[in-house]
Amino acid sequence: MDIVGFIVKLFLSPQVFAPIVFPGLLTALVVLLIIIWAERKIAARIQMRVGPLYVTRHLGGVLQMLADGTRYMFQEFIVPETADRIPFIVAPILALTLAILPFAFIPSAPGFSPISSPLTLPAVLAVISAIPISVLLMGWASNNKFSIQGAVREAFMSLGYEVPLFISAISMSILYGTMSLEEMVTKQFIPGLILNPIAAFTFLVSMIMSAGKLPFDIVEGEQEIVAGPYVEYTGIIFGIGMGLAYLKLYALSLIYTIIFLSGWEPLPKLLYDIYPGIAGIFLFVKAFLLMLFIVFLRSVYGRYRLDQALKIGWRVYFVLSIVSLILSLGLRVILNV
Amino acid sequence: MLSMSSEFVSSRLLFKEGDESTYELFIGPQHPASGHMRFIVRLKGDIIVSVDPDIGYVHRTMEKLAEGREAIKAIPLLERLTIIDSHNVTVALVTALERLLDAEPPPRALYLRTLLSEINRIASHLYGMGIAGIMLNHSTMFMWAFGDREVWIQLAEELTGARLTHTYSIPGGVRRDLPQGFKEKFEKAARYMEKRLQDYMKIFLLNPQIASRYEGVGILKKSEARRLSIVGPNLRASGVKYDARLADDYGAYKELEFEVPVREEGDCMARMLVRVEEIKQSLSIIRQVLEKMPSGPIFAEKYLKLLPPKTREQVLKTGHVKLPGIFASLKLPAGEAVARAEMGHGEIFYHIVSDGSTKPYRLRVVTPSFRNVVLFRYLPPGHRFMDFPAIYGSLDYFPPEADR
Amino acid sequence: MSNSVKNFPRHIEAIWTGLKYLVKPNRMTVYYPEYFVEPPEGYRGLIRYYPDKCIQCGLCAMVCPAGAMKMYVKKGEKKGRPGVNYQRCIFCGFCVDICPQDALEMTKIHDVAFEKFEDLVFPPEKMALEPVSPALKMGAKKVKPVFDEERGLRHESA
Amino acid sequence: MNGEKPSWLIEIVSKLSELGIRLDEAKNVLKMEVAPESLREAAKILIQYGYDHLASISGVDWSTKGTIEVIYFAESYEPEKRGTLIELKTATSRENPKLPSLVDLWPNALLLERETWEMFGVVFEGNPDLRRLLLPPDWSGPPPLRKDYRVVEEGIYVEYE
Repeated sequence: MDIVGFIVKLFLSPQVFAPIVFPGLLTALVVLLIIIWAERKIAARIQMRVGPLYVTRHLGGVLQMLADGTRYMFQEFIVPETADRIPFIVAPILALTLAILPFAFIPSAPGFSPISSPLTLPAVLAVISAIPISVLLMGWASNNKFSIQGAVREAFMSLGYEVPLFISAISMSILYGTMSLEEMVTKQFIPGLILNPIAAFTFLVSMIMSAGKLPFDIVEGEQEIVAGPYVEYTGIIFGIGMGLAYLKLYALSLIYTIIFLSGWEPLPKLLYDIYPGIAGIFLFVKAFLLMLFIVFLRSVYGRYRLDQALKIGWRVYFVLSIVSLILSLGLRVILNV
Repeated sequence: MLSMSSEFVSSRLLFKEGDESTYELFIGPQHPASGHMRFIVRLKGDIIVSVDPDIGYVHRTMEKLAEGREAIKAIPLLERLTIIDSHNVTVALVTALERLLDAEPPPRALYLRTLLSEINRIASHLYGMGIAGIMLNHSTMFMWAFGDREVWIQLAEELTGARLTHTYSIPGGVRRDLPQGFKEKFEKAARYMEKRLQDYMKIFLLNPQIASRYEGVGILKKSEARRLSIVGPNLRASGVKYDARLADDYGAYKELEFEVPVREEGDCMARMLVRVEEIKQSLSIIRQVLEKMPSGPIFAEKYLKLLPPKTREQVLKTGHVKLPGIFASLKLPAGEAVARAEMGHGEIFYHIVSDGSTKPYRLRVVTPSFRNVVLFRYLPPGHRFMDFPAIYGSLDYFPPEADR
Repeated sequence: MSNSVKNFPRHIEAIWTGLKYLVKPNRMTVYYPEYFVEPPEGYRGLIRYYPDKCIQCGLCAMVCPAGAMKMYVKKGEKKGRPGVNYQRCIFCGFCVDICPQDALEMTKIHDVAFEKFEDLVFPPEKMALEPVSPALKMGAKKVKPVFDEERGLRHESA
Repeated sequence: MNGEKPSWLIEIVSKLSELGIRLDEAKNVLKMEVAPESLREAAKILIQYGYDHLASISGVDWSTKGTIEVIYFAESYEPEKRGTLIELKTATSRENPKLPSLVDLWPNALLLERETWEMFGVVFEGNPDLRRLLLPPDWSGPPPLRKDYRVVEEGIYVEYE
């Protein structure tokens, strides 16, 4: 087989195509641009104004984010003297890799998952829960009062939402009897949302907390601590810092769709026969709609106080996730699905 | 009547150094809310130990400038103390000048002054609620408040010809008469505002997330509010029923019925609700003013007779007042005058001393935000660090007005 | 736990209000360079000077609070003519109101811009010309704000 | 003030005139000339009658007479007393003006005294916090609101070609 055929087969294989092209890196970047634009456009529509307009005027300023991205690209990347040089540069790159890693586990069609192992769910959640550590490192390395305050807040917040996130995901895997994302979808004859709504609600709220979207936008509280851990960053690294939250949100909404909204369920047969990689269209559409709703919340809510968010995380959603655990255990026993 | 021991008050007022376990953090001077001021906040963990407001970044030495200019030039100068509530600032200054010059404005001018004062009060409260919203990162409240404020600025523009810096009152009366069709325009704007206030409540003040940030935060007890001479909605939210419109007689407030909204809790939510209530009161005041508006001249006879007969006819016909020549160098009789007015942020106080020349010898102005600054020292200690923006937003503080 | 159950309907109400305005937006802003908002009658914009009516009395320069209106005196002449310095002018309209001959008048043009700082100083000759708004010169459509119960301020073509 | 005087005002007037303070009545402002020594007693009496805070402390620099006059305006929020302001006028020399501080009686005098110190140079003994308030920290000039601090004046005539 000649080299070209080998490369094409390699490129089309699930291990490469899924993480790089379809639900993975390229679509993530495109979704990143579209979602930020959608967030600003939705907020503008509600707030009696126009929103981004002047880049590609007739499309309503869709490529505004591309313009912002190139602007970040050309801005000078300044490393402050007092900053701790190596971790200052490494931390955002570490954060970016950790934010992209989940796409290595997310399947996009039956039999088309990059790493097909029975434990993809805990692996994904473990990778996502590693991101706050790199944000902490960013805050600490910038050696600036505001960024340390931001980093401490990130540490507190990650304790607040990790546990409910994990327990509600685990309770669903108990219900389905499997830890692999791929099998979860095949096992969902009715969407997980209807089977265990408490787990769905808990996972949704802790997903908002983990992505740092309003009303839990506490880490970058720009009214008190300017931009939290990202305050010293300029140029493309600042762009990465800003995009990090949206990448995390995209990964989590993909997982949410797989666990609760029965993933790619109405599978388009003919697409699947041509090439399974692009069959996960409905998975992407559902995840995108979910992101639109989360991003819409920005124009409805303000920001919770740090201790209120932690109190909500521990007192309300931790308890709710335990209840959802018991519910799925009960369902499992009754239905022995 | 020293109901509360003064060392408790002064102990909270003084700026404590604190040992090395306290963490010092600066908020501002480029504060992301309304204007430039800096807070040196000392924290122990997440709890605020003490706050030192460092004001003066937009100090324009208004009192010294007013001493160097003729009396009428002080009006556009002092109007820029609070640009969002400019007529309430100048109405007190003009009342003080009129007490010195003993020129009595005709009743229609008093009604017109009250009309513009209330329009400015609504615009100022909307500005304050917008800033309070963005301090909690609730950008919708910010955009809605500033968008709806545009309606009232447009109404003021139709009446006076300028959006914010109206310079509408002059010693002896006002400069423009009511334009045609003003009443219908106001009626539409008022109904729109009443509908919008319900949306504000649903998305902002009754929103459980915002309520949890405001309720029980920054409680100011009644006695402390009086002792620290707090003014405006912050005072009325702590249970003290005081309003400068009742204390001093300026404008047409004597002939109108309006009640002063008062709440007892004294926390941030009470302050915001008092402002919403005051907007409703202002709407009803304007309705009464537009109904009971007497006809007649809008400029005092004492100065109208100085105009040549032809311009006098033109003024009475077009309703656009022309100033007599002596206004360029108006001689203030020797003496002192004191005046108070109720602005959106609270009570403003003027004390003018004149020695008979055209320039006031000393013009003293104490603005409501200057009297509320002490609250930044007094309220935050003991709260969490993230309560500070909530307290700052609810006090409706305006740095250019405090720094003068 | 208890009050978060009580708050749930209020959360829904807040989100519903947001959705209501997402579906039926009420845009208040105007596309400025394409549309020009026509100010109302008696708007205090740039100042227009009529040299023939002026009796060179200097009252406007004396009353100007910002010291923007100065009397420009030519060599050899005794009385000067008023010229305005828009770096300082605050558009209070005192000069127009005090002029006994109505030689000064305020136009409705307000959106002018200058390349150099010195262009802001208008000697009498320059002040006598009719100011022109760049947006209108570029063919912006005139729009008039109309008060409206539903949308507060609606802009209709004037 | 519509003829008959309310009872509390008569009491205040009688109490304060025992202290040897000259009083007169302007339109709803009770004016008083007070010597610096009896300032604190007058303040205590006023506080007892509900005048529990200051509306303003304003200095006036009479450079010709060589004195700086400091005028205190006491205000009350009670419904029947809010119409009358009480003005306490004290005078100190221009060279080294000194006055007793009233912070412990009227707490809100803290910032007002600080501002008067900065603008006029009047030292309030006992004020624990006399620092820069409005002027820039590196301000070295004389107190600006004094008459000897001149502000540049401008004429209205300008030559041109």
